[in-house]
Amino acid sequence: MKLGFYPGCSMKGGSREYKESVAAVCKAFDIELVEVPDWNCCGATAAHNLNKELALSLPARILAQAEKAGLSEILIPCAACYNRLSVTQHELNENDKLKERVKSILGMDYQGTSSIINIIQMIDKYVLPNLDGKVVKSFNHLAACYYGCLLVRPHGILKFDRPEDPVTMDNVIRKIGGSPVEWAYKVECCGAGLSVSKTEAVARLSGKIVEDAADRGSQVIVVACPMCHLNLDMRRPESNKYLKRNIDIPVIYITQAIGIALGMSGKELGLQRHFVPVILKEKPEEPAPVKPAKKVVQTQEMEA
Amino acid sequence: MSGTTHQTTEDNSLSGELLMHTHVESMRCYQCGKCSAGCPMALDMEYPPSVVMRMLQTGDPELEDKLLRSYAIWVCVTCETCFARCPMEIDIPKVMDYLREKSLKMGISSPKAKHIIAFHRAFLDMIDKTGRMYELGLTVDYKMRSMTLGQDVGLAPGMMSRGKLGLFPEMIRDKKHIAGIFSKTIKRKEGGQ
Amino acid sequence: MARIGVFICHCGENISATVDCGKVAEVTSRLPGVAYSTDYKYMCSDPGQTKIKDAIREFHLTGVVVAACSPRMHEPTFRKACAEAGLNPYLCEMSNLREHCSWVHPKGDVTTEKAIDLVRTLVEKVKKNESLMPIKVPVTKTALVIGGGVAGIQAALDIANCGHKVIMVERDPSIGGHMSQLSETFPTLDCSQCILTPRMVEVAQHPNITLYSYSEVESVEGFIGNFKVKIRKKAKCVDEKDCTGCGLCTTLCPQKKIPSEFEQGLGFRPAIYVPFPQAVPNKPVIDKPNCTYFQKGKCRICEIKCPTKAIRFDQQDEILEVEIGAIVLATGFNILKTDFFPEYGYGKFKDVIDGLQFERLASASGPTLGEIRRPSDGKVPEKIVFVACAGSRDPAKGIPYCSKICCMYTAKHAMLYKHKVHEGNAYVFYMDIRAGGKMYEEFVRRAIEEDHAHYIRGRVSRIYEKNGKLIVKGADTLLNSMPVEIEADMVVLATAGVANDGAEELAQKFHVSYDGYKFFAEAHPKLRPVETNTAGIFLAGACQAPKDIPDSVAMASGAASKVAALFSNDELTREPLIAEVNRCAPPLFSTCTGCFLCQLVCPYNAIEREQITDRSGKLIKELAKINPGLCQGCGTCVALCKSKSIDIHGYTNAQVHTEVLALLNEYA
Amino acid sequence: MDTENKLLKKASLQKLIEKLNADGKKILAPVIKGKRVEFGLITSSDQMADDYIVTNQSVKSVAFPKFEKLFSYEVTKEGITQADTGYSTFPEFVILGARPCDANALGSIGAIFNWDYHDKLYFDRLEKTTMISTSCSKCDDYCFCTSAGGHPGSTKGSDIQLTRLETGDYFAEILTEKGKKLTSVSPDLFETAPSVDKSKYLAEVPVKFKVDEAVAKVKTVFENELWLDQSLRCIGCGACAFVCPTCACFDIQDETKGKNGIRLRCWDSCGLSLFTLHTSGHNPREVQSQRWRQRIMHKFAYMPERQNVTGCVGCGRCSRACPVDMNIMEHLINIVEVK
Amino acid sequence: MLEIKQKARELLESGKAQVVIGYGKGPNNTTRAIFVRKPEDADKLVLDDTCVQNLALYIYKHEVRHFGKEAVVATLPVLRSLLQLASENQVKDNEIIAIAITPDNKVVELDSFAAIEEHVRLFNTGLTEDEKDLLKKINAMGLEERWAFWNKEFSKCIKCYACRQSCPMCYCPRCAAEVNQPQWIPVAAHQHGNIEWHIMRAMHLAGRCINCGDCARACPVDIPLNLLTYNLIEELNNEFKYTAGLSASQTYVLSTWKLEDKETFIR
Repeated sequence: MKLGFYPGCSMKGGSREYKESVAAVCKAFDIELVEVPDWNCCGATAAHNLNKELALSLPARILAQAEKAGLSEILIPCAACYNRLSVTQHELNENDKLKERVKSILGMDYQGTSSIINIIQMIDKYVLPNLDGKVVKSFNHLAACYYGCLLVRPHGILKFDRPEDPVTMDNVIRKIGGSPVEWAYKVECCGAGLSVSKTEAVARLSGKIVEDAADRGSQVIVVACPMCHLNLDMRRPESNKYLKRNIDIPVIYITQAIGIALGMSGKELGLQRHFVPVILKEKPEEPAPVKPAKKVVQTQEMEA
Repeated sequence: MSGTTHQTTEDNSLSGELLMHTHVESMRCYQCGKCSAGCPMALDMEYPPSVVMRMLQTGDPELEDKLLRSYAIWVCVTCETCFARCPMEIDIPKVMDYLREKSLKMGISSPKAKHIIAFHRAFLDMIDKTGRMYELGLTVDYKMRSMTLGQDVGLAPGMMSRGKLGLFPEMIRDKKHIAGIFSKTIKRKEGGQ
Repeated sequence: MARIGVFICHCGENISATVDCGKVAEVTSRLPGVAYSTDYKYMCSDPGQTKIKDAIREFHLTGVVVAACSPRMHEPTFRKACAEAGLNPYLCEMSNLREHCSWVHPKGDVTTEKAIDLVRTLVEKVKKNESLMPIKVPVTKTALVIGGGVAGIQAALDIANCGHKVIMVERDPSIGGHMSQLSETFPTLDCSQCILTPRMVEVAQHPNITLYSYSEVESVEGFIGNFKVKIRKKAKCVDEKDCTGCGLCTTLCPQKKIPSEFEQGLGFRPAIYVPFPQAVPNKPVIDKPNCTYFQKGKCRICEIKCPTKAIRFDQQDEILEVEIGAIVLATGFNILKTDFFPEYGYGKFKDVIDGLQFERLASASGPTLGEIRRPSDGKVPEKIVFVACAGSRDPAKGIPYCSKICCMYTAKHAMLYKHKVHEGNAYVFYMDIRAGGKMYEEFVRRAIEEDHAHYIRGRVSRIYEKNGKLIVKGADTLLNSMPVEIEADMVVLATAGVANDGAEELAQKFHVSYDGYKFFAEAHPKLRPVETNTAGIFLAGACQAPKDIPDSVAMASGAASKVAALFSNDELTREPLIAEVNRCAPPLFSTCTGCFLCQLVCPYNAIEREQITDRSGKLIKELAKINPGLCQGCGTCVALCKSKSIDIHGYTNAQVHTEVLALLNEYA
Repeated sequence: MDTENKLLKKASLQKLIEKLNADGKKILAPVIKGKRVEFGLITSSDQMADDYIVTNQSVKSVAFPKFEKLFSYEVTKEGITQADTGYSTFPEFVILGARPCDANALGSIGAIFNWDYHDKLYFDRLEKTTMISTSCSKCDDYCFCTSAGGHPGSTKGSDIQLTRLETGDYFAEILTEKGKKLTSVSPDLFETAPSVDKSKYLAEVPVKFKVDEAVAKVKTVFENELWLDQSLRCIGCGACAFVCPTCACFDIQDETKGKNGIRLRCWDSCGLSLFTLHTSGHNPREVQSQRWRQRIMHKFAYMPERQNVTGCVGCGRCSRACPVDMNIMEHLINIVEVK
Repeated sequence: MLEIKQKARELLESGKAQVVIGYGKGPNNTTRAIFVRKPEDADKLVLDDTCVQNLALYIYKHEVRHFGKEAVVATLPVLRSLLQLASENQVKDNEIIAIAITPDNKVVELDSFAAIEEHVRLFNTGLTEDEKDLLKKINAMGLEERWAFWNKEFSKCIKCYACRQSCPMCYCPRCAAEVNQPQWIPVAAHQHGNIEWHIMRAMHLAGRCINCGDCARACPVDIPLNLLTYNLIEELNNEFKYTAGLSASQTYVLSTWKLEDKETFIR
C-alpha cells in the first residue's frame, strides 16, 4: 500500500536514524512512503511564537502540496510536525475567513481534506495487524514509553489516545514482547524548542523525565518525536549534571524498537547515531508474580 | 495598579483584543491556578499562566505593558498542558502566541528573552532562505545572533561523527514560494526584517 | 339575550384619579347586552358587594363584569358575592383597571377610553361565559416515599405522624442512604449513625409506614390523589417472616471477598449479607450474581445451617400494585465515577480516594474501625492532601455547578484526620470556600486555626505515584501562583455530587422534569421548591441538587407538609378552568382526529387516549381525553390542536376570539 | 324578434370594443393567464385569447360571483337595522367570446334562481349583461354539448353570436333586442351579411349519449352500486362545482366588524362534506358516493323535474378541472348503459 | 409494470389484501387512481411517469377502508405519507401493505413501518435542486414584492378546497377553516379569507408536509401552493435537522424540545 509521507526537517539531519528506522519498518510491512513533493519546514515553535499567519501558512503549503499530489493520508512521524499540521488543518477548517486568507498567501488551492496520522497511529493501523510471525527477537526490555506533549495535546484537535494517560505506544511495546513500565512522566514536557536557547531548562525538564524512567527500573526509553529524542539523548550530559547522577538509559524511537524485534541490525536502524549508547539490558527474571487482588469495581450504591 | 484597572473587554484592552483576534475569553478564567500548577516552565516565569490571565482580566494598561515586556511569555514552550487541564477550557497557549507576536511587533520584548527570540528568528530566516531547517547553519546563525559562541560547541563533532549534521543545507525547489509566504506574513507585519 | 351587569370601582382614588369612572359606566351601559351599569367608590366593600347582589336579583343579570383591581386579590370576593345572589361564580369576571390602566397612565380622555375598551372587551367575553362547577377529585390518603435516605426517612415519618399511611420503597437492602455511611457530621461533629439509626428504627416500627426494602418502582399511572404504582420487590431469597436476623448465615457464607457497597469498596462482605450492622430491616439478602449456589449450582451452606430455615433460593421478584395519593421522590445523589480524573489517577492509585471512602475510613464502624489508614498498605498517612472542587465547577468535565457540600465536608475531613493523627499534616487545595450556613464559616476557620489544616488556594494539576508517595502538583495562587509540590501519603478528592444512577429513567417514569445534569426540577425555584410540575409529586433531598443533611431534612419536612395538606381533605377541589376535548354526535364523536400531538406537549401528562368502540367492542375511533385531575389549564394543547378540538373552560376559543374582536372594536 | 344576420369585419370588432368602452360598458372576454384562459376585462381585441376550447372557469360569476354581499346590518341596543345592497351600482357588462354552452348555462342557473324565489340580485346583474357568444370551431375529448342538449352553434342564451369565417371576419347573428340595442352604438360596423352556411364553421362534437335517455335512466339507478365505483377516487373537493357553469349552490355567511356586519352569499358545493352536515352532527350524506350521486341526480333528475332544464351543458370543465380525473361524460355513459 | 400487476394479483389471490390502490388509465389516456378488488383486474394497474397523485389519502377514506385490508402502489411520497400518518396515529403498523419500487426498479412488498422506513432511506428526501432554486427565487423577492406576489396568487382562489382534499396530511374530519364558533377564518373567497386560509393551511403543515406537491397540482386555478411549504421544509431541516415522513415513530418537531435546539431562528 501507499502512504503519504512528510518527514520534516529533523529527519534529514539530527534524527536521520528515525527516518531510517521508519523506512525500514515500513518496508518490512510493504508500506510505500510517498514523500510530499517539494515539502518545506512546518515552521515549528518558532513560527507560531512569532507570527500566526506564518505559522499557519507553512504547514498549509505542505498540506496543499500533498493534496495536489493526491495524497489522502499522510504519515507524519515527527510529533511536532504532526501537531503543527493537525492544528493548522483544524484552525483553517473551522474558520473560512482564515482559510481564504491563507489560500491567498499561498497562492494555491487548499481544501483541508487529507487525513493526518502520527507514527503510533500508523503502527496501530498498518503494522500491528500484520505483526503475526514477524517478531523474531522479543523486545524483552522494561521500557518507559514517552509520548511527550505534542502527540496528545491539544486533545480536542488531535483526538489521539487518552491525553493524561496514553497507552497506544505501551501496547505496541507489549505486542513486540516488551514490558512497558508504569511511570509518571509519559506526557510531561521535555523543554522542546528551548533546547538551544534555554538549555538549563531543558536539562531540568528532560532530567526529571529520565530520572523517573530510571527510578522505575526502565531499561530503555521509547519515544516518537525527534525533539524529545534530542532532549533526552543528546542533552543527557546536561541533564545528568542537573540531576547529579549518571543515568545511561538509552533512548530509542518506537520504530527502532519494532526494528529490533523484527531482527534488523543496529546499523539498519541507525542505533549507532545515538549519543547515549544503545545497550539494551534484558529484563530480569521476575519472581513468580503475586496474583493481584481481583480488581475492585467500586459501586456507589444509593437509596432506591 | 493604576486607577484604570478592571476594564471590560469592550474597551480597547488587551483582553478585548485577544477576544477579537483569537476568540479566547480571558474573562472566563476564575483563577483556580491549575495551569500554573501544571506548567513545566512556571518556575522560570515571573508571571505564571494564571497570573498572566489575571493581568489580562484587569485591563490595566500598566499591567498589560508589563505582560508584553515579560520574560514569561517567551519561556512558555507551548506544551499545551495548561490548556489540556483548564477547567474553563481557555486556550492559554494561543494567548501566549498572541502576546509574543504583539510584544515583538511593538518592539518591547524582554531583553532576557533575546536568546530565545534570536533562535526563533534564526530558525525562520533559515526556512525563508532554504525552505527547510538546516541544523548547522541554524546553529551558526543563532550563535552569531546570540553571541553564545562557546555554548554547545562540543556537540558539533559528536553530531558530525554520527552523521547527524549535514554540511550543506537542503533546499527546496520552489524557494520563491516560501519567500513569498514570508513576505506576505511575517515581513509584512514587521515592516521587513 | 345576554343581560350583563357592569360595576366600575373607583378603588378610592386609585382608579378614579385618572379614569372618569362615571363616563366608563355611562358608555358601557349603552353596549348591546348590558342591562345595568354603575360606578362606586369601593366595590369590594360590603355596600359595594350588596350593589352587585341587588343588581343581579333586580335585573336578572346573566353575567357580571367588575372593573376594579387585580383579580389576584378580589376575584374570589366578587365571585362569592355573585354566588350568594344566585349567579354562577364563573359568570363573573374582573377587568383590571387599576394595574392595567389607571396606575400606568396619566389622567385624561385617552385613559378613560382605554378603560372603556377594557370593560367592553370583558363584557363581550362574559356574554360567552358558561356556568362552571369546581372539580372534585377523590384523594387516596396513602403516600409513597421513594428512597430511604435521610430525606425519605424524614418525609415518611412526618407524613406518618400526621396519621397518614406511608409506603417507603428503597432500592438497597437497608434504608439509611449516604448519611448512614458518614462518620461525623458538620458543623457539630456529632456521629451520623447515632442520630440516624433511631430514625431508621422508627420508620421500621411506625404503624403507619410500610417499608419495602430491596424494591423498586416499576411503573406509575394516574394522577394526583389517585396514582396507581407498581412496585417490584426484588427476591431477597430470605423469608422475611422466618428470618430472625441472627446473622449466622452471613458468617458461614464461603464468599467473603465481595467489595462492600456500604464500605465504598474499602471492605468486604459475603454473598448473603446485611449491608451494615445497624441496617433496617436487619435481615440479610442474597446477592445472586455473587452467590456460589446461584452461579455454580451448589453450596447451599446458608440454607443448611439456617436455624429457622428461612432461606428461599426459589424466591421470585414480586410485583405489588398500590394505590397512592401523593409521591415524595427522595432518591438522593451519587458521586463521580473513578474514570473521571485521569490527571489525578482516581481509580488508578489506591490511595487516591473520594470523600465517601474517607468517611468510611474515619467511621468507627468502618473497615479500619475509625483509624485513618491508607487503602494500599494500611499505613497511617503522615501527609494527606484534600482536593476540593474535584469535578465541581469544572465546565470542561461537564459539571459547571458547585456541589455545595464539599467545602464543609473537606474541612470536616481535615479536622477528623488531625484529631486522629495529631502529628500528621493535612493540606487542602481549594478554589473558594463556600461556608454559608449557621456555624459553617466558624467550622472552617476552626479547621484552619485550631487544627492547622494547610489551606492552599489553587487547583491541583496532577497527581502521580512515586516510591509509595503521591506527588501532588499544585500552585498557590495567593503567592503569584508559585508551584507547590506535596509528597502525600493519601489524597482525598472531594468529588462532585451528581445525579443518582437511573435518575433520568426515574424522572421519565414519574413524568417529572429534570435539568441538564439530570437532577429533578422543582416547579418554581423560589416559590415552589418542593413541588414538581406533576401535581401530587414532591421532591426531597439531594435528588433535586446536592445538599447537606439539614437542607435535605428541611426539604423533606416541606414535602411532607405538602402531602399532609393534600391529605387534609377527602376530596381535592380544583378550579374548573381546564381543557376539554369536544364531543359531538356519531359518526364523528369528536372533531379530534386522534393525532395525539397534544399528548406530546402536555407538561402535566394530563392527556390520555380514549377508545370509542361500537357495541361489539370494535374500535371506531381513538380520541384524546383530558384528565381533569391532572390538567392545570395551561392551554398548550389548545394552541397545538390543528382541528381546534380542544377548549379551555373559562378561556374558550369563542371567548378569546370575541375578546380580540372587541378590543379591535370589531365585536359581534 | 327575428334574427338579423350581419357581417362584422375583423377590424370592426376592435372598433366595436372601443365604442362599447366609450359607452361605459365593461367588456369581459377570454384572456390568456399563464397556462389558463379566463374571462378578464379587455379594452382591445388583441387582448382576447384566440385559440381556446372553453375558458377554465365558467362565465357564471358575472351574475353569480364567488362571493356576494346580500345586505349589510348594524347591531344596536334597540335591535338590528338592515341596510340595502348597492343593486343599482352594478356595472354594465358585455361578455364577448363566451361559448354557446356557457350562454346556455346562465339560463339553467336562472331557472334555479327563479324557481320558488326570484333572485333579484342574479337577474339584475344578468339584466345589465349582454352576451356575445362565439360559436365553437373546435372541441376536445371533454366536450359533450351535443349529448347535453346543446350544440357548437347553439344561440340559446346569447344576445349576439359571432361565427368566425375563414377571412377572419365574423358572421354575426343579432338574436335579441338587447343584442340589437348593443349594435346601435355603431350600427355601421355591422354590415350586411352574405349568405353563410354557419354549420360549415362549427366543430363536430360527437353524441355520446342521448340526454333524454340519461334523464330517464338516472331516476332508476338511485340504489345502484355504480355511484360507489365512480366516486371511489373522488376526494370531495369543490373544483367541479366551482368551475361548472350551471352549479348554483351557495352558502350564507355573516361577517361582522364592530357593530356592523354584512351578509354574504358564497359558492358552495354538494361535493363538500360540510354541505349537508346538521347541527346535531348527523350528516345525511355521510360518504362521498352519496354526494357524488347527489351531484349527478341534481343535474339530470331533479332539475329536469323541477325546472324543466338539465343542470349540465356538456362543457366538460368539471372533468378538466378534476384533480383525480373524475370524468362526467364517462360516468354518464356508464349510467346510460346500466341494464 | 408487469411485476406490479403480478404482486397485486398475488396479494388479492392470497387474501393478504382485499383492495389494491393503484394507478390505472382513464379515457383520453389520463392517469387516475384505481381500486383493484379482483385478481383479474390487476392487469389494469399501470405505473409510469404520469402516476404522480399521492394515493396515501385513500387509505383512510371510509369507503376504501370498508373493503378490508388495503395494499397501495407506493411511490416515495406515498411511503413518506404513510410514515408521517403513522407518526400521527392515523394508520397502524402492519395495517397497510405498500407495493414499492426500489431504486433499481425491483418491486418489493413492505408490510411494516420498519420496512418502509428502511426503504425510504434509499431515496433522497430533501428538496430537489429545482425546488431549491424556486425557493431561492421567491426568497430573493423583497418583502413587499413577495407579499404582492402571494396576494395576486391568492386572489385567484375560489375556495374549492382541492388543495386540502388532495393532501394526505389534511385528514381532520372538521378542518379548522370550518370551525364557525368562533369563525377564525372567513369562509368567503375574498382576499382576506383566501390569505388566512392558505397561510393557516401552510402553518398546519409545518413539519408535516412531505412535499408530494399534490396541493399545487390539484389547484384548478394554478396557485403554486407547494412553494409555501418549501420554505417550511427547508427551515425545519436547517434548524432542527428534521424531515417529515422519514419515521413512524418520530415525534412532531414543533411540539418537542431538545437541549441542543438552537433558538437562533427567533428573530
